[in-house]
Amino acid sequence: MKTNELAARLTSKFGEGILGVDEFPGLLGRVRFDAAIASKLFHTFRDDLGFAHLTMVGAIDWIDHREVFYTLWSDADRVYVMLSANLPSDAPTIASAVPVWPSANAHEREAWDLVGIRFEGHPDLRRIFMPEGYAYHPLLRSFKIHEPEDLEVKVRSE
Amino acid sequence: MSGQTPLPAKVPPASAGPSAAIADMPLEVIGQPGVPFVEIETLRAREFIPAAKEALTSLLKEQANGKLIRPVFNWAGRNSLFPLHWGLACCAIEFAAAFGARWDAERFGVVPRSSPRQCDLLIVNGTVTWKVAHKLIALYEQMPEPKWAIAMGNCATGGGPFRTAYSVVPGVDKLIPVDVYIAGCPPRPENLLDGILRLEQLIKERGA
Amino acid sequence: MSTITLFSASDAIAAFLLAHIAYVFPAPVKGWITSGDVVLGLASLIFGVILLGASMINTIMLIWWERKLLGRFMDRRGAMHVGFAGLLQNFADGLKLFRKDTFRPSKADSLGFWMSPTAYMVTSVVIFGILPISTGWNGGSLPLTLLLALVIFSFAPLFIFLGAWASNNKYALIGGMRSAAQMIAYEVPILLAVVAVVVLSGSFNLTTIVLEQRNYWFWAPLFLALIVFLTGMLAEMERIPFDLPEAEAELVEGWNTEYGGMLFAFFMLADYVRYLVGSILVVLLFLGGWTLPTYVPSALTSFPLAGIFWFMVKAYLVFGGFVWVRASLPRIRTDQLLRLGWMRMVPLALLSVVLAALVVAAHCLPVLGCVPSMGG
Amino acid sequence: MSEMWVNMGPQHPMTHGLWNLRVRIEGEVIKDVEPEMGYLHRGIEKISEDRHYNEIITLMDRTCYVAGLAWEQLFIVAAEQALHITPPERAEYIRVLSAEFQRIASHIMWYAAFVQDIGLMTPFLYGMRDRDLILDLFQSYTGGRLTYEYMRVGGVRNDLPLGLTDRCRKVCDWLMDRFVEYDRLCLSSTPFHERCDGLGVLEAPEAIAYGVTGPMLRSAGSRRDLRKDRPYSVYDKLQFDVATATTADVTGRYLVRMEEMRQAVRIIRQCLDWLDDHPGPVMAAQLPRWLGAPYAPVGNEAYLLKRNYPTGVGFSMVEEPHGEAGAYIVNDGGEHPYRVKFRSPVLINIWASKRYLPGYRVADIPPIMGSVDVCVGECDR
Repeated sequence: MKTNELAARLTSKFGEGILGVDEFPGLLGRVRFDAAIASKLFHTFRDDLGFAHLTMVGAIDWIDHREVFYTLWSDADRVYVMLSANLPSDAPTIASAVPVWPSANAHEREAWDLVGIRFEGHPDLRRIFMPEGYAYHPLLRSFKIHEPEDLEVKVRSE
Repeated sequence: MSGQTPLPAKVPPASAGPSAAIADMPLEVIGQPGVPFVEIETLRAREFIPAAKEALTSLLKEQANGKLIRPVFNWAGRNSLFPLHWGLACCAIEFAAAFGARWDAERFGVVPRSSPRQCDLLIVNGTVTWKVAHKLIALYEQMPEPKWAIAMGNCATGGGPFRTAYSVVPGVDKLIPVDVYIAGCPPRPENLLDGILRLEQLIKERGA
Repeated sequence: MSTITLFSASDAIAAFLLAHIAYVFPAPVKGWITSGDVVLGLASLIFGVILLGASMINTIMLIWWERKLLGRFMDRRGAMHVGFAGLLQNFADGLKLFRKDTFRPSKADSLGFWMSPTAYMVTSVVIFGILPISTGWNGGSLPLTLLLALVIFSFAPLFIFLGAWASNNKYALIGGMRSAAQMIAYEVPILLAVVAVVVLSGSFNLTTIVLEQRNYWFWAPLFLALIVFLTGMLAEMERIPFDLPEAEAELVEGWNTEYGGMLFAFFMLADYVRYLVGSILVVLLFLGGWTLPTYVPSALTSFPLAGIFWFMVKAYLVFGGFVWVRASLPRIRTDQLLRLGWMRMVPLALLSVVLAALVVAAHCLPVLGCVPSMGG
Repeated sequence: MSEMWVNMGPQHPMTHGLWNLRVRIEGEVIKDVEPEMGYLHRGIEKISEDRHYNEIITLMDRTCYVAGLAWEQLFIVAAEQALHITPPERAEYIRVLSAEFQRIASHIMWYAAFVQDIGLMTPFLYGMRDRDLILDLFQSYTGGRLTYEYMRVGGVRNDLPLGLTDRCRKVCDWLMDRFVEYDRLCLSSTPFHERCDGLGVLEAPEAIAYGVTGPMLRSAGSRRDLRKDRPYSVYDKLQFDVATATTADVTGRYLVRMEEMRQAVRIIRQCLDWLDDHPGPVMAAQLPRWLGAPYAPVGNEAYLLKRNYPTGVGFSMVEEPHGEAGAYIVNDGGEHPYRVKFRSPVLINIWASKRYLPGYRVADIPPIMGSVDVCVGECDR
């Protein structure tokens, strides 16, 4: 499968939901999609396009918006593809991929913990690395690592 | 023990042995002519109690000054340091290597135990995060006295390369008292053994 | 073999001591002190102290022997810097544990927590006391020594479970339950293997059993029973591959997780006394006790304390075998352990009893020549 | 007995690191598990945003402390892609050589820890002994036993010293003998099979759904190996087989790792032959000036003026000893990466324990979790 083939198939199915399919070094391509069609898109990729492996879910804070990306692997085509969706910074919410790929569970908890993305439909969206009750999402650009933070106080008071 | 009993009619024969002779002889007879050997034996027996008392008193006095038993226990304590068997991060691998065939820390009597109740040495071998901090304190407090702590590696000493990170305790001495710091990232097993030997030296000098 | 026995020696020591102490006291006290009862009492005390000291020193030497042997199996050297070749290492460990804080977790049951290590220790040392080690070292030639030893040996799960329950720790509780299940399961094959020995020797008296082995040691006709007994002893002693109650990988330290300081030292020492007792039982029942084969030159068996010496050599070699097993086998699981016990060991033990009966019968066949002392 | 929750960790001999496995047991049977991570979360992704590219390599060694060179390679592949730099071929071969040696060292470490979990004590010492030989090799050309800081963006820091290839060959021969010994110690013993056969079964479709990778996936019969499927570096020029097993249990994972070590020796021998025949530079000639300096003075304004940063993204997936590790680097043209995201295979492999642990016994947890090969450093990052 080539990148433009993929673009054609996706656009014919989702139309406006697909914002674009870019070339990406080392990957089949990067599919930029609207967060509203996330759930359907995941099912399409797993069931119709054969991307059974979800290898990575991550998030980037671009200050004015946040980006969630998923990388998928297809055993048949031996390629990776990246899905990416932009979310508004004030309400970073997207449908969870756990019903489609159970492996997304830990990844999405990590993305929630570090970047503060809300995954709707996630069975157990708690922090995974930082202690429960920690006030920040440390991988946001606004979080400066040199600043003293109240985690120390919190842990000591426990 | 005063002398209400009458004097014996005859001096017992020497062949009867000291115990038979002493058995039926009042103490006042001793010292009279004719019983020289018995006298010596008895005197020895009589002096035994005050001598023993004095020896015991001086022994207790020395013990109270910490000259007698304490060095023995000090020797025992410093030669049998059981570290807690737990791995935090990178240094745990070198910690394990120190118990491998090449370095073999058991030569010095260092045997890791898994339960903090049976340990006297907490080797903090790696980065301590705030999430694990209170567990580390709990482990340290579960160890019975006397106990020591070694901060192994730069992370435990001062945060190391992760000092600026939001989740890392910059130095384990903020949580528990540390006796020996070992530099290195990670320290080689020799360094760990050297640290343990330095701790032994410290115990010898400072007392437990 | 000299006629001095351990008890006559302690009797002589007691009489000597009392006779000299009696100097100090006036006549009526003197007479009472040197009387037979007091001498007997003191002699028993001395006897006990000697036994205790012997068991402790042997235990500590056994730990040293295991550590050095294990070190060599593992391509390293073991303890070597404290004392010559690390001989003092275990004394240091013991003294250190003696000085450590002895404490009780706040939610632990007080009575059980304190009692179980002590009781475990006492019962273990008592078994050592009643086992004959040579014709002289003989804690009393009771007719049922073997049964008594095995009965006391099987007290252990009770105290272990008590201690495990009392320490109010989940790991300890699981370890205690495993320990109880395993020890009770392996009583049966052990007793059956012992029955084979008893059938062949015709006595429950350990001294008689050893003396019955003057023609041949029992391991040859009772090889099956020996295997069953060794396996059962490994399980009773909770050593790898049957050390599930202390399985370090899943149950931190097993039933002694919450024990530290002196109480832990009690458990540890009692464990090793039990290892010693297990090795001694193997030597007594199957390896001819303190006797050596007749073709061994008499120079090797006629020096003073030769019996004790050869006995201890055998016992330490048997324990070396246990260490070898520890160095080369992984630990198995509880269900597998119980299955092994009930479905393999018990039939084997029954078979060995039958074999023992056949051996006894064979002795009475006219072809082989009847040996009257065999089989009673 | 009623059900109870048992905490296994963070200080527990089973965990081999800082994590906590909460287990709900009924008697000795596991009903449910709940892994808890994050006790070693050191914020490596955040620190990386404040570091120069070559300085992040320092963190990579510490991310996975048993497979430092594999993680260096992971980062380097992504960073070179993000910065549009091509390393010389000799450097690639040295990287593969290092990564494969690291794979053997990591698997031996796994072997040592795993056999200790099932109660075998001696092989732990044997494993540590043989691993030290590989660490000695690393030490002779990188200078470090555990943390190397050896690979650089654009190549490797220094060439191999004289005579190293012959030493490597000797070590390879020694290791091949030792692998036979390891197998004899484990596979020929009945208790080992009693403890390991049929435990922790995770069949391939479930393993894929739960994202499990590496030897755990290959033990279920899958032939997925990124070195074959999506060759990075020079793996497409090297001959090797993908180690697989069919039983999907603990023994299968053991067999896969043992075979992987043998295949790694095979790869190493090819690399050594190539390296002997092809001397050359180990650092790219056309490096950006700010990368050429080994320790760029970050914050120096005069220096910053001369910069000519490319922008780009780098994405790499590497077959690390524990599984598939991934890195995604966003380079916005600054001195430091804008965002670095790593995929840890161990995190997902541990996570899937919710699937493969229930139904077994408490005594089976150490062998099953031991067969996962846990390295908490990369799990928590």
